[in-house]
Amino acid sequence: MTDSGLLVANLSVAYAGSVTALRGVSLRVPRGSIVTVLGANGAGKTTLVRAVTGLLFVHDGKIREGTITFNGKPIHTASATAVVKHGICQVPEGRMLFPRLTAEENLLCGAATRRRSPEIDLDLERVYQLFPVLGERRRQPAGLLSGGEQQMLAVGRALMARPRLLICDELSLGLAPMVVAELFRLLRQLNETEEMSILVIEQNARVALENSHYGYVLETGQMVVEGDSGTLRADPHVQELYLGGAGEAKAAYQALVRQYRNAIA
Amino acid sequence: MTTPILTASDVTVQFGGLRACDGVGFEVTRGELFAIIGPNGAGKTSVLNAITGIYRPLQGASIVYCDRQGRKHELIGMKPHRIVRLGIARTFQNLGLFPHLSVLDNLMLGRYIHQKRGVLSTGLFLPAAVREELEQRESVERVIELLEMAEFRWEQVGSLPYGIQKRIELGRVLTMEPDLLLLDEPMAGMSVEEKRDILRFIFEIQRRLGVTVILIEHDMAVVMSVAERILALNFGRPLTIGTPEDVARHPEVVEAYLGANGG
Amino acid sequence: MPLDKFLQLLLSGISLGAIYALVALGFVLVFKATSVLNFAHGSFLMLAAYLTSTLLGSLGLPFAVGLLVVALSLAVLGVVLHYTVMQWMVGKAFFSVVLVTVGMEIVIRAVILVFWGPLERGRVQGLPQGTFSVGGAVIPYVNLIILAAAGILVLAFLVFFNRSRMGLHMRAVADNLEAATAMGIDRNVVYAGAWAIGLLLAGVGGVLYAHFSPSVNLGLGVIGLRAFPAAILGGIDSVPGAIVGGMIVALVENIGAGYLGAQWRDVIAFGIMFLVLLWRPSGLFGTKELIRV
Amino acid sequence: MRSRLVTDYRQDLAIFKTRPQKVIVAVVAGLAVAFPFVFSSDFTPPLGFPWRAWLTAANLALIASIGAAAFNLLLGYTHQVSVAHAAFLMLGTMTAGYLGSIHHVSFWVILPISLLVGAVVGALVGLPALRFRGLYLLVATFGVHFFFLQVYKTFQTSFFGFNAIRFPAPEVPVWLAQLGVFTPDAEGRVLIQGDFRWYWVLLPIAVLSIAYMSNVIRLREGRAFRAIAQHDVSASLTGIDVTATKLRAFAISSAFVTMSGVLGSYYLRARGEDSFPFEVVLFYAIMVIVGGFSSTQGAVLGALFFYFFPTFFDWFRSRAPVVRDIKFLQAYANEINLAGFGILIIIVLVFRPGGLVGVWRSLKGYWGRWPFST
Repeated sequence: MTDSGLLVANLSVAYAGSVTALRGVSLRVPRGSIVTVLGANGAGKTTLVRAVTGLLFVHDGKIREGTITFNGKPIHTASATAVVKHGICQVPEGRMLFPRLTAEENLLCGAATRRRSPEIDLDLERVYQLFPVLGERRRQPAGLLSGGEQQMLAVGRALMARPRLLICDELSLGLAPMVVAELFRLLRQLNETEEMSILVIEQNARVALENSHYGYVLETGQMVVEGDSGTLRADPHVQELYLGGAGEAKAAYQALVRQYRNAIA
Repeated sequence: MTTPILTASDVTVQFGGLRACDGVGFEVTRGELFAIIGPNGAGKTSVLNAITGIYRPLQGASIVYCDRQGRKHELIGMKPHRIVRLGIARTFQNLGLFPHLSVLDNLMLGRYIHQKRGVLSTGLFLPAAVREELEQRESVERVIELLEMAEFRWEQVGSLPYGIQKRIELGRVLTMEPDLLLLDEPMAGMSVEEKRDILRFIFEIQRRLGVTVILIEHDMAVVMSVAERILALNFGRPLTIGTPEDVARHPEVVEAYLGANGG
Repeated sequence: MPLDKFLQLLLSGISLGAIYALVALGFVLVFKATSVLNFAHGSFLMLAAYLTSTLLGSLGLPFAVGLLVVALSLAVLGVVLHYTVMQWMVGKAFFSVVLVTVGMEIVIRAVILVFWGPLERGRVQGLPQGTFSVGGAVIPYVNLIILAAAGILVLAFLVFFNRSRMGLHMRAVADNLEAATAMGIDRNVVYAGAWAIGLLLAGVGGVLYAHFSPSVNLGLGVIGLRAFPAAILGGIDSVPGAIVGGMIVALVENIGAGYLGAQWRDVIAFGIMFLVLLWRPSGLFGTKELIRV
Repeated sequence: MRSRLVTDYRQDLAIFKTRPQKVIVAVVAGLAVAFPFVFSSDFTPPLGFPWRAWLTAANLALIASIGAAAFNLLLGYTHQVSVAHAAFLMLGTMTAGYLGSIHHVSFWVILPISLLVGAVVGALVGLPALRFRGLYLLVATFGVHFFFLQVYKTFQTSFFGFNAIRFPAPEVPVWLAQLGVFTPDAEGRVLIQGDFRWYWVLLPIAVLSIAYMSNVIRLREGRAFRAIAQHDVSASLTGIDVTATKLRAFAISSAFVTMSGVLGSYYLRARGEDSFPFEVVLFYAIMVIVGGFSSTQGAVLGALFFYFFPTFFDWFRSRAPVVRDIKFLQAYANEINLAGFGILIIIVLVFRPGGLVGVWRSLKGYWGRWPFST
């Protein structure tokens, strides 16, 4: 039971002013696996991340129901600091770097909860090995790095916490396809060599499913589908997240257009 | 034929070293539904911000708007509130509503440009000010009815669900009675059913007011079905302009959307 | 002769500037790390000055010991204030938070009245007195020591802020609170630390000012508010801005008041700030878009 | 109340819409009329409880409520943090001093003039100041305060020497005096003197001023004020000229503060440079916040609280049984009053961020749900 990974059970979250963002969401990230949660803008993906990492309070959100446990220990009441100490760290949506701190200082902030030790310096070197470009630009303010470099920095910063579960929120956002592919290759490598569990929250369904073992689809605050990544790719809900969407929806929109075009004409 | 309602050429917006949009140009015909697509960060919203005067494009850019009387206005260098008064209204990606005001107040603000009474007559509660307020209130109530929002009239906007807020924002641009409507992802995060409601609403406005619509939208199914012409952007640069069929076949567009697949 | 006067004003202005820089630095630090505009900052300086007048003036403690005691007491006061009062104000409307510090200012003023009474107290003479002259200007030794002490403390602060782990966490919180929280940085610890150091700097400023000013009185609270124009002129979220701003305000004010008359001090200090703001609306070194009030 | 059937939108424009509201207004109006009669009587309450002092406090509160409402218009609705408040009180005093004390212009003429002067100067000050945002505006207006203070000192010494400016008691206008309600003095004039008469001057002025401001806030311009405060980009995209609107708010606010400065000068009869310490603006801020942010009733409640609480606290400290025997409290009377006030502010802000209006609303909510409340 101690190695059961992340378990989210029947989670409901609401923000101040009674807007319900998640309704009865359940999810499992077994140890050593890559799991993805797909969904469009506003489906509740980031709320899920905030709930797991203890950051809901920043946005006046509250867990109304349900539990979150990590390796058997409940974490839904834990502070953000405690969650990081439990071994969960995130690459937040929009990267959320410290733009005025240098790249290296950003990385050191990732190790904020760890005790001071020479190991931190070793980990710093390891990040520079993974992302040589960060090593070159370690003295530059993070705000001046390019989009891709910033995303690498965000990943590196999370790795500095030595997480057992890494949560990546919208890793692919605004990045060139090449960079996205490179980042995901790295995540898979970390997963294989270090048995790091990874939760990938994505809008880009294609990339996410190619690089994960298991997937969920979140739609307006509820899980609508789950399954092996391979099988999910054929699912109509997932198809809708692809270019062009599912045939059904498109046909419905087109019918609407015809109806009104005729009315105007 | 008629002159285009909006002609943009060589619009470049720069922040520090980053070019949010780079040499974008297009024409929008009166009455048309024009769509702008592109991946996140492609510069779609920057184009709208340049049109509405929030961003100042670099030298050489030109955005000419032709109003209902046929007069032409260069929008670059004009203050946003002046541009709005020419008959251009827009919605925001992350909602441009005033969350602590009631639904009614938000919609009444849409009538702001159509009201004339200043602080003197409203403060003294002069009959003229009261009459004007009542007239505008009636026209707002018609929109409330159209959007089926009578029950929320007095609620604070911020306490309502996201989908309703999106609808209120559309309601507000409707009360403004614009000629050119800029919609920034009005359907983000919605289910197919809700998207159809919004589309129905857009068509309804077009039919009633004959407005021209520029739509930014992520959902390809929507864009490919409803847009008459599409401008595709990527990394701030224009890829192509054309009918949905042309754009869908354009190799660079396919690459921008499917590129990650290739690895 | 006019040149002598100018030199005199310039040199005493530099010592004053060192104190202003110190005070502005504490003010900016609290603002940067906790987003609180501390209206009571000046009264903390005043409190420190009164403590100095008792410890060094009446009790005759050596300068170094007195400085240490006053600075540490204020640092402790900062931590206590955070956990008893300010902690509850986190995330509240900006102006409510400002007014809580106004409430603190009123209480401190009352406390000073109770313990020290309304009469002003003389200049504290805990440092070697006497003067020397440079090019016609007469400089008290005290001014030199003040300059040195303030300079050392500013340097120590810069090292702490830029090199230490706590300093790093403070800068992280100031830069992006949500991200800092996501990385597991406990904001309460950072806030308490910022209050402690902010008040410590105000405290040292108070000790030094008690040696500089002709008297210790209830007007010092307003003098302490010089942190405002100094910090704003530099850019309210900028550490180097606070230092440069403190220097500029002190110099312009001291020289201006020397020629125009002391009653113009306030007008000059805020006037120079106003002019700088018209030229650069977010100060010399400030970030463009700052918090919305 | 929410689901009330709207038959005529005119009903929605009324300030007091529902029956309970109307009842409350009637009660408050009744109390306001009875108040001066009761508290100018010779009744002596036991335990040295203050009696006539309440009328003085009420008059001061009426003057302050205009200033507080004006402050609230700017801070609470437009979210422009200006601390040049005391500066405009000084402007009022200077206007009254120059016109009234030197040129003997009637008090009743000075009042509208002061509104105009306040609006014009407010706009002039606002013009450069509104380039700054948030904190920078706050501290820039801080500078305005010190500038006005210097101007005031110069004004006072050049026209009045080193003494405070003294103001004559205003007269009741001739046509009103002839109504026969008043008994004229030996010279055939009716002077406005004493708390009882002043109350009847201040009450209508305060009511009208506050009604004007709340009308502005409720209707077109006020919506624009509130819109700017929440989302200025979006506001400009609904056609609101953000700068002009801010300036308008600044001018209105300054106008009424200036007028309340005139009222204060005439009521208190003498004003000197130490009548305008910087704390004055903080006191107004306290009224607004303690009363309840973004609420005109709040500003009024805050002003009442600000003058009534010290009256009560002073009694409590010096005359209340048991407490009056504590030597320390008597030895440091003013200091304790000050500290008590400071602590109260902190407590209110920490525990009741909604202010007095918030307390009132939650009480109302409680009774509104009765008997289902828990």
